[in-house]
Amino acid sequence: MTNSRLTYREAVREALREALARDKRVFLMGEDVNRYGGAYACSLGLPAEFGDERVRDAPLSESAFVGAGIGAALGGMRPIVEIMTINFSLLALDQIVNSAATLRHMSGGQFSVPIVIRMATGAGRQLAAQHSHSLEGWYGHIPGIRVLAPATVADARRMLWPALEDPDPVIIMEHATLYNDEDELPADGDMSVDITKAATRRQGSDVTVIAHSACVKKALNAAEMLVGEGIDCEVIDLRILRPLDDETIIASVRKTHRAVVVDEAWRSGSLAAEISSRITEQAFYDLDAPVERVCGAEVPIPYPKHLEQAALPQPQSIAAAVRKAMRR
Amino acid sequence: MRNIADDRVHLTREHAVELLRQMTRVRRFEEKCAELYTQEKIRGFLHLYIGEEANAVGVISTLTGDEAIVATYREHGHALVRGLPMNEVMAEMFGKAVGSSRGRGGSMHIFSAHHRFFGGNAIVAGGLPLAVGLALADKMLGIERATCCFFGEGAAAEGEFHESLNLAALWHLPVLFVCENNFYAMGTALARSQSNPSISARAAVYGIASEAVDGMNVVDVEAAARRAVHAVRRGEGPRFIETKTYRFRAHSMFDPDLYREKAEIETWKKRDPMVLFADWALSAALLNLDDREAIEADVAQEIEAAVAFAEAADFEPVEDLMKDVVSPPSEYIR
Amino acid sequence: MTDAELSDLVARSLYAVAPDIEGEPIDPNKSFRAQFEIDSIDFLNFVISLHQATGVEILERDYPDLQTLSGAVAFLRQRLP
Amino acid sequence: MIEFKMPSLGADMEAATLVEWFKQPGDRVERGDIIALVETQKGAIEIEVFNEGVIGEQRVQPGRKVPVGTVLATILSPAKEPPSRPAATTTEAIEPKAPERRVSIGETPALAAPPRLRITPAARRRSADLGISPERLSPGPDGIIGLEQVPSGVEREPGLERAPRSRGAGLDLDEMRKAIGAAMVRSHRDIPHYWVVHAIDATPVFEWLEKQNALRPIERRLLYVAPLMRAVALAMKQVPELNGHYEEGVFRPSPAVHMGLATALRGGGLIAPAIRDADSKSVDELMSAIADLVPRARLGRLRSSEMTDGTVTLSNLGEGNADSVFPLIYPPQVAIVGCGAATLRPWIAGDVVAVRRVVHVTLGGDHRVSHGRHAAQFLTRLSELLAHPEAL
Repeated sequence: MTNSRLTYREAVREALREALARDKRVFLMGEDVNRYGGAYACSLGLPAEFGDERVRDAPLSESAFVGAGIGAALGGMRPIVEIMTINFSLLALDQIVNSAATLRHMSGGQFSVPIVIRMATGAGRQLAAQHSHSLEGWYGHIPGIRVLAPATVADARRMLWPALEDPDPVIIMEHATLYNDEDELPADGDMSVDITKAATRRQGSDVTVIAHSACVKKALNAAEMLVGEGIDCEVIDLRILRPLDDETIIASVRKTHRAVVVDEAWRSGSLAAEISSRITEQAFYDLDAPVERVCGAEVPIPYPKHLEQAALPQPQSIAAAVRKAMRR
Repeated sequence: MRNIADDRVHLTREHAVELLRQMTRVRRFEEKCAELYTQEKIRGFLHLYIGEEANAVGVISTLTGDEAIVATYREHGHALVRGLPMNEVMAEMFGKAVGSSRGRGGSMHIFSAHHRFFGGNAIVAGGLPLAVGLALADKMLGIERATCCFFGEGAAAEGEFHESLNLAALWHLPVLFVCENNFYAMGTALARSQSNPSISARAAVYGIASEAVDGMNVVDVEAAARRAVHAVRRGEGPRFIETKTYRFRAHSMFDPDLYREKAEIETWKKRDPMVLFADWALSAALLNLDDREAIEADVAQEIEAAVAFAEAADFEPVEDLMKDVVSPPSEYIR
Repeated sequence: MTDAELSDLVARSLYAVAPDIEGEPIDPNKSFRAQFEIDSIDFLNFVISLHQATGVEILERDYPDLQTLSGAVAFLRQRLP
Repeated sequence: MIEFKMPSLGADMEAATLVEWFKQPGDRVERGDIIALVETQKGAIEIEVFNEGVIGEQRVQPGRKVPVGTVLATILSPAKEPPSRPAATTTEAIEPKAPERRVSIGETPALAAPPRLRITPAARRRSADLGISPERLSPGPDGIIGLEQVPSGVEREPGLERAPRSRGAGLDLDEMRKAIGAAMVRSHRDIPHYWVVHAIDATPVFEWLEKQNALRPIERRLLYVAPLMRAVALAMKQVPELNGHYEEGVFRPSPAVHMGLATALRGGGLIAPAIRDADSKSVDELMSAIADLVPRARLGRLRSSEMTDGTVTLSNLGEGNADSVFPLIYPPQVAIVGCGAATLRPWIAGDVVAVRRVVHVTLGGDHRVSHGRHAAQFLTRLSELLAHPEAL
């Protein structure tokens, strides 16, 4: 048994391949998933293996093909719908919020919608204000769906199958800057992952840094920067944006007494706001400093690199927030 | 001044030079952009219009300067033809503060209030409802002019396309819809995404007079646009033009173009709109070879100056990051 | 430390635990209890205050020596190096 | 909109003078915030709010005496009602009429909140666990008390109080005596008292204290009143008929023992602020609470809840020479424990006469609620508890 080195992109592709191979009901549908190979090349090569029916190009009709995915799930299929970017998912928001998330409840539990919707999210590639946003917090607001945010190659590889096993809609957020990340995975090791638990990526005793998606790496970088200053950060990768794993977060804060929440999205009404609020609700008397937040600047993402980077959380700004929490 | 009420194309020597000059500006500008992209001067997505120049040039030559244009993320050509200074467009590609959108938008989001150029929309079909609204405003304010909306055939799959056409027809609004059908919505061929490959037929079902033309022939495009825009201005409601065209380049810079046959691309390149028009105009003695050389020399100079201008310009300081999210209080409408 | 300084220190310690008498003159030979109704709680706080200001260890059996201003000054003079 | 009224801080309080506002129009207030200082017959008391919101209008200005129930200020719910502009001060003193007014939509400038101890929740909890009053901790260089500023090994650190804030008004001793007089008149008139006295050998307590204090650093030394209060609280738990409030013909026993401690004020006067949950506090915690409460009582810096929460009162004359005391119950309570001085007396121990430190403990009870048997139960239990102070 040897380890294989693969990129996040390849990990997503392998996960798709596994799903398509394991279950005949699974099919992939979305814009440019077939001939083009996927906007982020995640499905490159899959049409040759599984055919045009199961790797299905859809017209630029987000509302219709996401809705059709929901219908197909109701009808007994296990669709994986790819939306090119989270900004485009707004065109399908009606189907996701008003249908996928509500059908189970408003039918009194008669129907479930076992659909998986994948989309690329996030900034960092100078794609300006209509291709760069982090709206996953909005999805995290909606009851009736599960929202996953794989931050590592391993999670990108492992989260799809349990997502398909979930009888309810699951949205997988893939940060567009992660696709080229590389890591080693056991070639045929354990592929299971618990899609209800956050992951502690670094143990520490002084402050809990809570991040997700592309910000996990930045948080880990910040943690390394702070070692020299004698600050020992614990870094939690949320992984699941809905429902949030309060237990892991609160247990860590109880230990460290300090929390910094990192979120690429805008601060107001953000996931970071929710997490901060839960910490104060559940661990107020354990806190030795106000909960700090490092969020995206409240501006549509600008095109020039220096402004875009200035608008996003960075290891330096995370480190600064940690120092503040430490009252240094 | 051309008579804007005249449906015919008056191909004077002057006008022919102008058509070729505009197509050349767009073509050479974008070729330069591709180069600058590889040098990392331009970043983000860069969607080139090369091959499709006849559409913007043909249509926009029929519009008055105050008639609004709504375009897509493949809009450098439309901006230049509309009259946005090349310096500012190039500076925008660089993300510089003197760019037409202060550098905030980049390639996909070129805007100019002065030129009534409403961008620069990177959400497919996102511009159609805006154009309908601009036309609605004109109608309600009693201003007799057209609003011109460019989009690709990929947009015809979106709900917003259908909803907008219906609204424009229902309310009899002065919109000229121009569908630049280059046969590929990113990597998806028309036949793989449309049950009925005729886009203009869709407009017809909403009761909008529509016409399909050869988008590689600038004279045909201009003639069709002239007829349509005059009808719109006369208050006959919206019109729809489908131009059949082709992009010679891939969808964006980072596109291996796996979905098109090389032979297909070569076949279309034989119908290069610049070559087609120049050859025809030369043979009709509307132009001579010197004209063509002079145009190329002028354009090269303009581009060189634009690159120098963009290079020399400053980036906006980081302290200004939060600018222009909402209006400053002094601009509040009272 | 001179006796005047010690006297000042004792007075300040007393005022600190009973700010409502701050500034009132202290009869050096009359017990604090008799003068100011200093009770056991005030007195304990006063002793703690003296200890913290001077570092001098004070045992319970020393308490009787500290009941008056002059007694406290004498006690400190003896214990301070 | 909520009307914040002059609270009734005791059955005997009829009116009070507003001394100082701590919150201004536009300030946010939360349940439990101290909003103002009022001068009652019993001294200056900080009064707290029980709603959250934003201070709208202050209807009473400092210096004015108003009856209980007078609207002092309005509190607006934070989101819905922006505060109106402060209205002019009413001039009617005792019976202010709420002026007719419309709530106008406007904004009041946010005024700076009064200074408050800047301490983190974790530090506050740890200091409470250790029995350290946060006021005694020195903040870090940023002015904040965090976990780092709380000593981890020491259990209690009594010491110098921080310099108290100026009271804003002197104790009105005459008013206070009048109030005590009124309460005692009512107590004497309305409560059918009975008293039961029991002599208790407190020698073990003093011996235990001596040993304890010899081992303890000066800051952690105990006073006799601490184990005494602990024993009284535990004994009270055994006899619910003695612990609670009697109001409007109904007795409501209290599940917890909130122990009023009769505290003599310099220059005369008596006040009995309560230590909450005295039955669940250790001797050390009680010592810490007493050391905190008594100086504050003398400064008139009490929370209103401390004036009203007591369910039973302890009156300890331990420092004087009186043999015993027959105290009057503080209404609406139903019992009071009076302890005479602990003095050396001949004592029959087995079949020999020994010299012991003896205290006469009196239980005064309300006959409407309890009778002699209850008192005897209590005193017997108390005696047992004081025999084994190490077990307290």
